Amino acid sequence: MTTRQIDSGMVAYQILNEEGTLVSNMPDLGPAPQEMLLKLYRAMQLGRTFSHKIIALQRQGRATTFGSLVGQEATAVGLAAPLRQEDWLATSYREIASHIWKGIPLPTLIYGFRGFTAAYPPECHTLPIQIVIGTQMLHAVGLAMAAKLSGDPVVAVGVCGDGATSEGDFNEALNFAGVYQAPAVFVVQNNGWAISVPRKKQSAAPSLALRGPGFGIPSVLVDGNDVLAVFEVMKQAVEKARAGDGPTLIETLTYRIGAHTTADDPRRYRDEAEVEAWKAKDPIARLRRFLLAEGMLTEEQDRELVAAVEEEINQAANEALALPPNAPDAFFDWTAATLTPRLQAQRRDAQQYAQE
Amino acid sequence: MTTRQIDSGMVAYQILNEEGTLVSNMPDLGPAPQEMLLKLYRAMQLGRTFSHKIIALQRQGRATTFGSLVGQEATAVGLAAPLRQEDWLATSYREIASHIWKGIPLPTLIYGFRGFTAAYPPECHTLPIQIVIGTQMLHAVGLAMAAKLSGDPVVAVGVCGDGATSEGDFNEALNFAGVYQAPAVFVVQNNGWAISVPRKKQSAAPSLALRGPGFGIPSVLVDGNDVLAVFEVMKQAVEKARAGDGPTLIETLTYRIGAHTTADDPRRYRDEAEVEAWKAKDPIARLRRFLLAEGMLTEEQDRELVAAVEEEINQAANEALALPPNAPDAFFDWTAATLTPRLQAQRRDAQQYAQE
Amino acid sequence: MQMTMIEALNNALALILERDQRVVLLGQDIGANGGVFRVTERLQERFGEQRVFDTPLAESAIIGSSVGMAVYGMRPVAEIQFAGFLYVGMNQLVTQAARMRFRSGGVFTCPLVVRAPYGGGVRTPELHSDSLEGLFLQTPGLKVVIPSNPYDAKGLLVSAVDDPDPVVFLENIKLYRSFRQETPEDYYTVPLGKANVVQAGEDVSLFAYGAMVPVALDAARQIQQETGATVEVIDLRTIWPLDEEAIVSSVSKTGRAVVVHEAPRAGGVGAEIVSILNEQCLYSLLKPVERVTGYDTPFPVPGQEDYYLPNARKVRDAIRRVLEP
Amino acid sequence: MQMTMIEALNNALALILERDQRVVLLGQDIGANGGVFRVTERLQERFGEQRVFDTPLAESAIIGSSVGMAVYGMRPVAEIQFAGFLYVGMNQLVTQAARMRFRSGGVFTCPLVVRAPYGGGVRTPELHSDSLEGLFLQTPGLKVVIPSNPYDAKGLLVSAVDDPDPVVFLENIKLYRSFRQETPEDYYTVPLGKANVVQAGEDVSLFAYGAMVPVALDAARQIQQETGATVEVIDLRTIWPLDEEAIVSSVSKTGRAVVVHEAPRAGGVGAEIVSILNEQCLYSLLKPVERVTGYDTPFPVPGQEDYYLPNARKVRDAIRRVLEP
Amino acid sequence: ATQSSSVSAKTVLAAPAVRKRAFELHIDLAQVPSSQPNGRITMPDLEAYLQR
Ligand SMILES: Cc1ncc(C[n+]2csc(CCOP(=O)(O)OP(=O)(O)O)c2C)c(N)n1
Ligand SMILES: Cc1ncc(C[n+]2csc(CCOP(=O)(O)OP(=O)(O)O)c2C)c(N)n1
Ligand SMILES: [Mg+2]
Ligand SMILES: [Mg+2]
Ligand SMILES: [Mg+2]
Repeated sequence: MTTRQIDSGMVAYQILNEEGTLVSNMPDLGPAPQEMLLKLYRAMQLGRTFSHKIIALQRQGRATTFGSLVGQEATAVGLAAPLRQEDWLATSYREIASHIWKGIPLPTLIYGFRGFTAAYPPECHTLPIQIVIGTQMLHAVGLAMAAKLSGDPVVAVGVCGDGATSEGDFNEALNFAGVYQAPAVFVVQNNGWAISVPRKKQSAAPSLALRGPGFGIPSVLVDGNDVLAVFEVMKQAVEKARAGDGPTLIETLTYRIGAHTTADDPRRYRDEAEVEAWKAKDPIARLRRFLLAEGMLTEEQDRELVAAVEEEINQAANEALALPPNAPDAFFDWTAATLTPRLQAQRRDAQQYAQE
Repeated sequence: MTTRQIDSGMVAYQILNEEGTLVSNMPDLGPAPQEMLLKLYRAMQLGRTFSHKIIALQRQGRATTFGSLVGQEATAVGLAAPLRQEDWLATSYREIASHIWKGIPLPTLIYGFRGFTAAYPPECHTLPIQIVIGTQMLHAVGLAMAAKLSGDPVVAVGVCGDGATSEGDFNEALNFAGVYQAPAVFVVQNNGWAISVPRKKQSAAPSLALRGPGFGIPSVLVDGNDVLAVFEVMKQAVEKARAGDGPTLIETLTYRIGAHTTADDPRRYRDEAEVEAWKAKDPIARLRRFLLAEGMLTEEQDRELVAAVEEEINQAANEALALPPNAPDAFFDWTAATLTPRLQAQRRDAQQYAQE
Repeated sequence: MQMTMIEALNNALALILERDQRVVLLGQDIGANGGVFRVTERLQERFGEQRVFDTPLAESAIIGSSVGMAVYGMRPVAEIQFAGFLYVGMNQLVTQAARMRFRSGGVFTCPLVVRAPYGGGVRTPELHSDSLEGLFLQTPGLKVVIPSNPYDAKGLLVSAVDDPDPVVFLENIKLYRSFRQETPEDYYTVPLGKANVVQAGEDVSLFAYGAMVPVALDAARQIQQETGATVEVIDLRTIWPLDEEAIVSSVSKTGRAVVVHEAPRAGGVGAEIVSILNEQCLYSLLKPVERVTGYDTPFPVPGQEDYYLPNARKVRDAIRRVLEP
Repeated sequence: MQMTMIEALNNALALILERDQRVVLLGQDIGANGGVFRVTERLQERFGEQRVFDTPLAESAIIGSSVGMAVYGMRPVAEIQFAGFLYVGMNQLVTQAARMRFRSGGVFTCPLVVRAPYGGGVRTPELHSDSLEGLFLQTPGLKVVIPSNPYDAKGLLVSAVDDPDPVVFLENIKLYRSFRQETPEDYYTVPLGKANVVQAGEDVSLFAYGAMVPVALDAARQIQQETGATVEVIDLRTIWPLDEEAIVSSVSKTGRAVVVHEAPRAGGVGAEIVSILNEQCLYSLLKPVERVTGYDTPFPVPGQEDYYLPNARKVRDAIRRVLEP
Repeated sequence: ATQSSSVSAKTVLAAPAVRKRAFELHIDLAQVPSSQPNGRITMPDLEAYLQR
């Protein structure tokens, strides 16, 4: 497969169908394909369990607002898996599974959702999750431009949701990347909804991948619940970018099974039937079926894996919950490299009231 | 012709070719086609003469910065001619010929270029020229949405340059119009340059009209130096919008023969040969040839027409130059409907210093 | 009827939609979802999708298209989901909405209301708590309104929609449901540009708005208990234009003043109030005016916001300092 | 060498490009065209299109991509063609560039310089003259620098590029070519955050920056001639953070102060200076501090700007009022 | 005001309201004893001086 311009029929590219049957060639998964398949599977399980855990913590008042990851694990994992450590990742809040793959420690991530500032290891080349919808796409472009200007074989990936495509910044990002032929890959996680706004009310375009050609950028529409298809399309786009052949736009068709965030009640605006229909396309179940059918995983091993993943998340949560909060005045240090006398005085004021 | 999706060969739609020969069917110019042709011709001459006049005034220190209209008269006139008075027009600074057609009095326009605030007759439904590139496209969308919501058979037209298509607002405007199926028509005057940045460095897209499909908006590429083609394409788009069939994006291929503005020196960045090549495609010469060949205009009549146009512009300029400046404190009145005591005091201060 | 601020705002919007056919409501998730805080709850159901509609996720387009609608003759009331995202639409707000009258020489106007929730203390993600009102002092042509209670919220919103010029209407998230107040269901207005003396006092003037009004009242109570001094608490209600008369007349009497706001200190509303006092009643001042505000840092993450925000203790201490001879 | 401010800035950029391979220049028309004011004249020719390049017409993208480049380790110097268009990129500037260090807990930084011309008196179209510096007092994380002369312009720009955090560098159009000044061709810096006492004096402190510095000096000269009073003229140079020590120490001595800026009055730099004086040397103040500023209206069209801008007469009259007993 | 009184006024620390009161009462603030560590004249200081 070469990265393909989306066709007018707009059939999403698929490798593993809803039943877990291969419908295209298996992608090149490197020297140890089976291990890689299990790694992808485990990463998806990790993402889902992480999501459940934070939502549980949130209900207990021990975590802040959190957006469910459930249903979108194939996209989040599939987009991260083909990246090298030195490749950059700039995402929104719904790609925690990508951050996990990229190496951000679980306790760091959980600490962030406790409502603290979490310092990512800089060598993971992953920007903090972005709240201002769409803005990170321009950061990805800048990172990619810098890599190209520096002659580094480094790619930058920008990830956003379907709603983000309506923002000026998303479109400006495509245009800049096209003009500079920046080694950037843009992934739109089209999960059907932007809070309560359905995809079809977000844009009159039949596909968001259609945005690419208007900026001279090749585009691909891919089944976002098929981790192999996302992996393959992403790998090709990343290799293309790394080879100096410019940016790609990828739309992944997936679905937000959960609420938008812990603050949201989707029953107000969407039909349960739609959710049920999408549950049948579950990305994890799909790969599990394949692995079981191929004999790469037994039911027994699967149970063990799920238990191990839960254990890992619980342990990470305990670790994160045991971490001390940010110092009360820490935010002063992050405002500027050096503090003016005025900010020093304000910091003393904050310290004093924090002690009382 | 139905408004056509641009094809991949991207041949601009043309009716009157560079030699002034009809290459497609003559559009429906209404009950008096010959008069309409002459009216279009005269309007283009008026635009060009207006441009020359303001640049001359600017050189004499009697006008402020001005962007040449020369070479783009077919687009500016062709886009305005199919509009009704109640249709709205939101343009940048390079569409003065459109404003003239829409009924803004010449002295009002010239007064504006003296550096004063010029009040357009409100019934002309024409917004003041826009300086912040791209922003007016969203105003056109809002006007169109309002027309639709009000059930009025009114269309709103947004016009911008090729450079403007890189701004977030341009793209957000297309998206909004698509979503609401607003009765809007977007015209991109692609004059090859955004100050010193050539079109090909503005976007990697082979055509800016390609932007449309990414927002679900049908698009047309038209020869912007062919007033008949622009008229025809525009007429269809306006009728389609008025009929409730949604927005259209039109890219007009034209060329900025003059400097960007009176403050610009294009010799720094562009080749004279390119300018010469485009002069051969001059929109006014083209229609003149046709009119002469068809016997609708004699050389004699043409000279008279040009002289009359010059006379009209000179008289308007004299009138505009004789108008009193805005009152020194007029800008206070335009800040808010009612002035607070603070603004009243500031206004007295301004008045006092203006008198000294 | 006893209403929360959410209910009062919802009631006001329903009333406005009913009274004035030119009014339309637009914004992200304001339709079926009723807005992320439910301010527009059931309004789409009741008034239809022509009057109350969801928009794509684009703040510049929400404000920019509202400018067009306002020029056409409608009265758009646009919701920006959180005030922090006003930055995304800042250009349309400041150079377009605020200047339509100006740029057209008075020919076109822009009677637009931009509503947005803001304010700290509710453990929201970044940019959800930022206070932007101070910014708008430097952007002429806009009015800025911040109510502190349900009654005012309704009356001020009605006035904002009736205003012939653009109004930024900021709603403090913490106040949304924190208490109920008797609020008439019928039409009434609270005038823009007029501050409200919430509590009269003789010894010190305390200026606040939004969620800082209850904080100010709390501090004032403590001071009175502890020192017997009486504090005049003034709810600014309209941030721009400020009610200079109310500000100056109070301090002319008390000679002492404290200003409280959540926004950063530098160049904020507090700075302008200090400047007004400097210009109009400096000779009444017995002590430096105190500013109890957010620090000059970005608004921090949930786990740190309590260390950032003004609170009754900080205000009380400031009043005490101001009350010293 | 005698240089105009344009030449000094061009010289600074060439020096910076030469010294630091991480530096890139980007912006609209800065390449072959050398920038609409020629600040980047010949730099693309000399340093190549990898170091100095034109961008598409998109301010948000210019700033947003610069954020990415800065995080990567480059030192982008982005030109916004006129400061008024910063509104278009305001979100990337305020919520992203200014907060990269903050959001990442200090892991990533954003050493970015955003240059933009601004200022009135040159008969430009709308939004070309607007002064936005006052806005940035309410947007923590940014430094704001405004030079008043070629020597400072060069030294401050070098410092801005060396700074580890984002700096907004505003260049007054009227000063661009209005005079030449001896300016070394070699490397030197003028520190950020330090005001400059342009002229010492005993009777009144006069604060200004950018094109208001010559206006202030003119007024100071008139005052001295007419009354014999000596005026201490202080060029702020860095608008944020303000050099509070310099401000306070001058007024502690003179007891009288006037602040001048082109930006609107409300919540502007003048307001913050008044507030600093209120807080730190109210007991030295003999008269209300005067603010001579743009009015609280949008910047008007060319034909009216003379009625809007501060000038030496207005400043002189303010000084006179302040000098009264 | 005479040159000397304005010079002394400048060296004295006092709130603007205190200065105004002193001005109205023709009192040279330099003569008023201060209760404050930095020598600032407060309103009570001024009143005490009047009662002397
Ligand atoms: C600029 C901006 N506007 C509004 C919001 C509020 N908001 C948070 S998430 C969201 C919907 C995002 O939808 P989408 O891009 O599809 O991402 P998803 O949540 O579906 O992953 C909105 C409107 C925001 N965070 N930023
Ligand atoms: C938002 C914004 N950025 C920059 C400018 C400065 N500027 C004025 S005209 C122009 C080029 C516009 O090019 P284009 O859109 O192609 O229109 P044209 O001048 O060719 O008609 C630029 C960059 C501006 N006016 N507004
Ligand atoms: Mg979505
Ligand atoms: Mg934008
Ligand atoms: Mg152009």
